[in-house]
Amino acid sequence: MIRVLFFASLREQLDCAELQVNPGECGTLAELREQLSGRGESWRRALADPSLQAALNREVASGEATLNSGDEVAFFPPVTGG
Amino acid sequence: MIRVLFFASLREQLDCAELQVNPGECGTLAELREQLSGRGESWRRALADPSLQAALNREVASGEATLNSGDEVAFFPPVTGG
Amino acid sequence: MSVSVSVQEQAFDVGAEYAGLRNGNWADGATAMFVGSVRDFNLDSAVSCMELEHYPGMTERVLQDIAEKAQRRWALGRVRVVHRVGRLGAGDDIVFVGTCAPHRQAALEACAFVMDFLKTRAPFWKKEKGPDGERWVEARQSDSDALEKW
Amino acid sequence: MSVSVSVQEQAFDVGAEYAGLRNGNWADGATAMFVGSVRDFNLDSAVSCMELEHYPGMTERVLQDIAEKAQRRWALGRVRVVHRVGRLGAGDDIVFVGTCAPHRQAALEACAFVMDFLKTRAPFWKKEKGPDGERWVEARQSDSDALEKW
Repeated sequence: MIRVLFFASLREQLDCAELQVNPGECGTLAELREQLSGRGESWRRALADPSLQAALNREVASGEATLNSGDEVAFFPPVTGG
Repeated sequence: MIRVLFFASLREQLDCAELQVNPGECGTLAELREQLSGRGESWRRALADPSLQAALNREVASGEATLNSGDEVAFFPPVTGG
Repeated sequence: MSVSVSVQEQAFDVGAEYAGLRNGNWADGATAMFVGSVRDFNLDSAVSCMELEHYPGMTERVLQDIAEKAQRRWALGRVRVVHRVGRLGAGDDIVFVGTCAPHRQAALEACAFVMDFLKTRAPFWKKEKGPDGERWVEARQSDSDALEKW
Repeated sequence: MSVSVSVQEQAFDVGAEYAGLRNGNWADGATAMFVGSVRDFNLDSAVSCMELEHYPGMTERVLQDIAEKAQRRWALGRVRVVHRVGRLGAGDDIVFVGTCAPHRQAALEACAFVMDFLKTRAPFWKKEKGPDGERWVEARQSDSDALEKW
């Protein structure tokens, strides 16, 4: 399975902090994002935000990154710490 | 009278921290410096150093600055604090 | 050369952090520090408190990477980064960055560098709470622009 | 906007200086600090202690002027400068510069600015003492060059 995390305003919009997906259902980060967009209107709208960032195994990753079982994926808005 | 101060390595070279001069004997800072150079070989040598800086009444001043009774003049090497 | 990173709920003590950077460190004559604190207003609306969320595990790694990048770029001794998470009140300290080096320019530039990358790369998110309700702080273009000088 | 300058023999406490910059100051979210310390070697010869001479009266005025110049150039809140004089040992702190501002770039740049001018304008002179005897520290061209960026 692949663990998928959502943070901050994105987490609130989706009302979801974490879910598991089957790696067979998505080959790349972009495909996972598209698949998640199909979960409903709030998902489609939230994940369409071009400023969203993604991380694969805790490193920033682009849409082409390939996913494997055991991976940890995260989606989040631009960071605002410091 | 004009109070003249010397600091750091210059003070040691001259073996003099402070002296008083008569304002009648010097019109400008450059003239005072020349007059002081006449006090002996160590004075001539030390005051010939082009890196020496001068202050008039606690502000950096150039050779053309005019001196008056009650003024405080200082000569010192380049600063090395911090 | 050492890097130390902490992500923590509890407050940090600037005097103690400074002592940690200096303790037994006689080779570095220069220490630069930056502390970011919660302001009592932001973009004209009063802020009474703030909630800081982060991505545990990724945050520490990113901060470590930024500090190591600074160490490769400048001749640095110790680098220390502390960032708080959880609930913070107006005036509370959020972040501490300290850098030691033999020379002041290296220490000061590295400190600014770490802050600039932390602001745009480290996965922290601020939610401000005030009399007008709560809202997520928006990322600022000026923070992304600040990276251009590096 | 306030400037505070001290020239003193006694050691300063970085934690206390930081507290002074922050106390009741909720408008400035950014504090930058620099501390310069005596290194245990300088230009390859061991330094066991140092004597710091200054020009009483002029020193305080110059430091005040530098801090005020920084305040005119950046949007700063408080500025604090502390410089020690007299006898210092290896590892001892010499100088503290702290700047507060609403934004980090202003605080960090102003801190660097104050240090660069302090190094080349404030009438302090260091004499190092080590096993090889004593000698006056020579001014460095790199310190004068550092002013060019301002």
